[in-house]
Amino acid sequence: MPQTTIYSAPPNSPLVPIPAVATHEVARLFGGSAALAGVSLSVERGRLVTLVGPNGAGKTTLLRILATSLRPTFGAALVDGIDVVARPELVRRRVAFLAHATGLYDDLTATENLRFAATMLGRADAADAVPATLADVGLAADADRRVRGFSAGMRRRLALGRLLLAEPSLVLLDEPHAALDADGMALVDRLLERWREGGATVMVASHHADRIMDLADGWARLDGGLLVETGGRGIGATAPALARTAPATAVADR
Amino acid sequence: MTGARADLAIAWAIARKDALSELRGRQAAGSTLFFAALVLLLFGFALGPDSRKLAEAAPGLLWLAIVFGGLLTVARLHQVETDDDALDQLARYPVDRRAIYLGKALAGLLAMAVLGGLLLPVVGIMYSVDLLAAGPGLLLTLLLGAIGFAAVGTLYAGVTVRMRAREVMLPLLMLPAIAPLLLAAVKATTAALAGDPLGEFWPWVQLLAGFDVIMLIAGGAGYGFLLEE
Amino acid sequence: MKTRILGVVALLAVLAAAANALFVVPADLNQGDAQRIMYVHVPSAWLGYLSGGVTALAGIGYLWKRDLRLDAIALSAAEMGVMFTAFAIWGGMMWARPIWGVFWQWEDPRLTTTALLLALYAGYLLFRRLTDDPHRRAARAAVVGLVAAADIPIVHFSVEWWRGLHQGPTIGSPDKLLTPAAPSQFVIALLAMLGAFTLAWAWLMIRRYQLARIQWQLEEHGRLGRLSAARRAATSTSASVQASTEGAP
Amino acid sequence: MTDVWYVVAGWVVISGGMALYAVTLLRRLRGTRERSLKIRRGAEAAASDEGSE
Repeated sequence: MPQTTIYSAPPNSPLVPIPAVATHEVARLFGGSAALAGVSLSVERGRLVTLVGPNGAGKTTLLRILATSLRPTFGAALVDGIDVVARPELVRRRVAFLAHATGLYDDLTATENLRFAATMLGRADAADAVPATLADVGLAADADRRVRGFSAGMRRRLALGRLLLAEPSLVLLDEPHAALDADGMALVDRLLERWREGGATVMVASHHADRIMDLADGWARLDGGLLVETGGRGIGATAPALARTAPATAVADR
Repeated sequence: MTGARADLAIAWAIARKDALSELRGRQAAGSTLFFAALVLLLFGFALGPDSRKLAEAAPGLLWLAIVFGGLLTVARLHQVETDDDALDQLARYPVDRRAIYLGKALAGLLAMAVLGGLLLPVVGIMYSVDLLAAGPGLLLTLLLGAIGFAAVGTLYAGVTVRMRAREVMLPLLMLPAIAPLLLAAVKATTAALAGDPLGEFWPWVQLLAGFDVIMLIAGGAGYGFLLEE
Repeated sequence: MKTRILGVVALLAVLAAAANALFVVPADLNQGDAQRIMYVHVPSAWLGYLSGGVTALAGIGYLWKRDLRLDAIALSAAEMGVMFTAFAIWGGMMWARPIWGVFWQWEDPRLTTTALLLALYAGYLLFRRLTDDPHRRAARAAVVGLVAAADIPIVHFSVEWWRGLHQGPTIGSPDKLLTPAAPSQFVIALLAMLGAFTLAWAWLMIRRYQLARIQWQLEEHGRLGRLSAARRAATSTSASVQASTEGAP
Repeated sequence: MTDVWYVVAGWVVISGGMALYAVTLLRRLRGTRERSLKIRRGAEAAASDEGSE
């Protein structure tokens, strides 16, 4: 049923000039403050990259824009060359996003939550896929319990399971380690490996930089809503223009 | 491939999930019903003990109680989605926005139909109205009214869901918009209860159906824009 | 400048048409002087409905083109709509009292429809005030305006039927009661008022739109200012790749 | 004869209301334009300062 063809050409192929993620001066304001103040970066296909930086650096905002959950106030963002504002429906087929909030329904059981997600993702094989996924994320024993009684870590595991039901070419993870125990963190690492082997591009925003760094190809540091530093392979800044933001000329018409 | 069938399956999945949540979180649904019944009781006090007058006013009171209860119902159905930012997640699924709207509206319709169905006997008993005589016509009116209310309510609940002061804004936007629905439903109910002596029942039912169709189209076209942030 | 000319013309037109309607045209044989309210009531009602239509169309246009200028048109028209429907209701009440003996006649479909139109567009304006982000506000307002516009014909139908499907109207509608002493003069005076009010409406629309646009530019200026402030704050505190290129053209 | 007073009330409120709205609108427009122009002059001044440095 999924209409997507997963594009998994080797990351270094010269035939793949379109980056998995490209943003141009993308910015988002919330009321009086700029959560993201203009970031231009590009991520190569098939790479696993991390976004690091303190709280309020703009990591979550950037991921939410790429996931089509937030419109940028200024600038543009492309996923696989597709504009997230102009054609969000095409972007959604390619992206899987683990948000900070788990987006689960409290009064449904773990199985019901995943089966709902499977239907929404167009999986015809939900009956087999859901129990397998629950086992994958270590929730097989809690399959028929309502999510209301779950701990924060269990909710996160379930949200990770929902992510596994999708077949994305770009995976966006916002603090995947939050609320997880050592076992859960190891699960995240396993999943990261799995996506990488499947050829998907992965962007992870994380405080646990040390934990991710060994796995990641490259990294970018955000601070105060700006891209301040990139390193490693697969991710880079694309526009240095920072001094260009002159105030808008206010026009008085007749 | 089978786009329409897939969309219907999605809409059904959304409605089913909402219905399950409603059934399991019974307190909220139950208090809405209690509230609507209370409204009916207070109307009785407001209009005085004259039972003939009450029986005459019964269709109008029934529909006002449905409207008040329905306002709470459609707001609650969207509240389920905001508890854990599920609406955000719902909007990210690669599905047609119209299917999401249809699903939420279907859930609203189910809840409204149950509310109306349970209020009917209350009205029958409290205002001594003979419901059985008017059976099928009454049920048809109830169904069409519930569809229209769910169509508008789902859209406006989506408009106000992440807003400041949404408790005020939802009724404020919605009550004028459903005025024709209220009018037609009350008229059809009155006609059905009286055995339709003037042949007025069908025109009003047609008007209700027209309202339902127009609002479903407007809702399907508009709902997708509400999921943006 | 052109707008100023339009304003002067509109003002003169309203004054001339008003003088004609109040002092030149003879009173109605049936209704007497009370009928003169029609000269302001009818144009107000027309402009109320016109504004509603413009709000809905501009909203749909916004959803299609994503151009905030269309949203500014929708906002301006909605404000006009609230004002003119309020005028229409006031005029209707002032007419109904001497003729029907009551301020409010529930059975008159026009009065009731107009009241609902007022409620719908007042809600629309209130709703806009409570949302900040310009595009989110524009999109949601457009949906509200669309539903309101879809509602109006149904409201009109339902209230029309409400009077009774099979009896004729118990109380005549305004035009049936009219028996002008000088029919052609009456029609010309009404058309003149309609034209003059429409000119005034157009002028108000343009001015309101200009205000909305300048306000939007100020908002946008504030947004860009906050953005630059955030950039300055971030670059001054951290030695960065991008900071080293600051000053590049 | 009291009819006339209803006519007067109708006309005065409608034409007066329209005039009041127009005047308020023009005043708001002038105020907003001045704010906008001030910002523009400020920006131009800042730009020419930078140029002279």
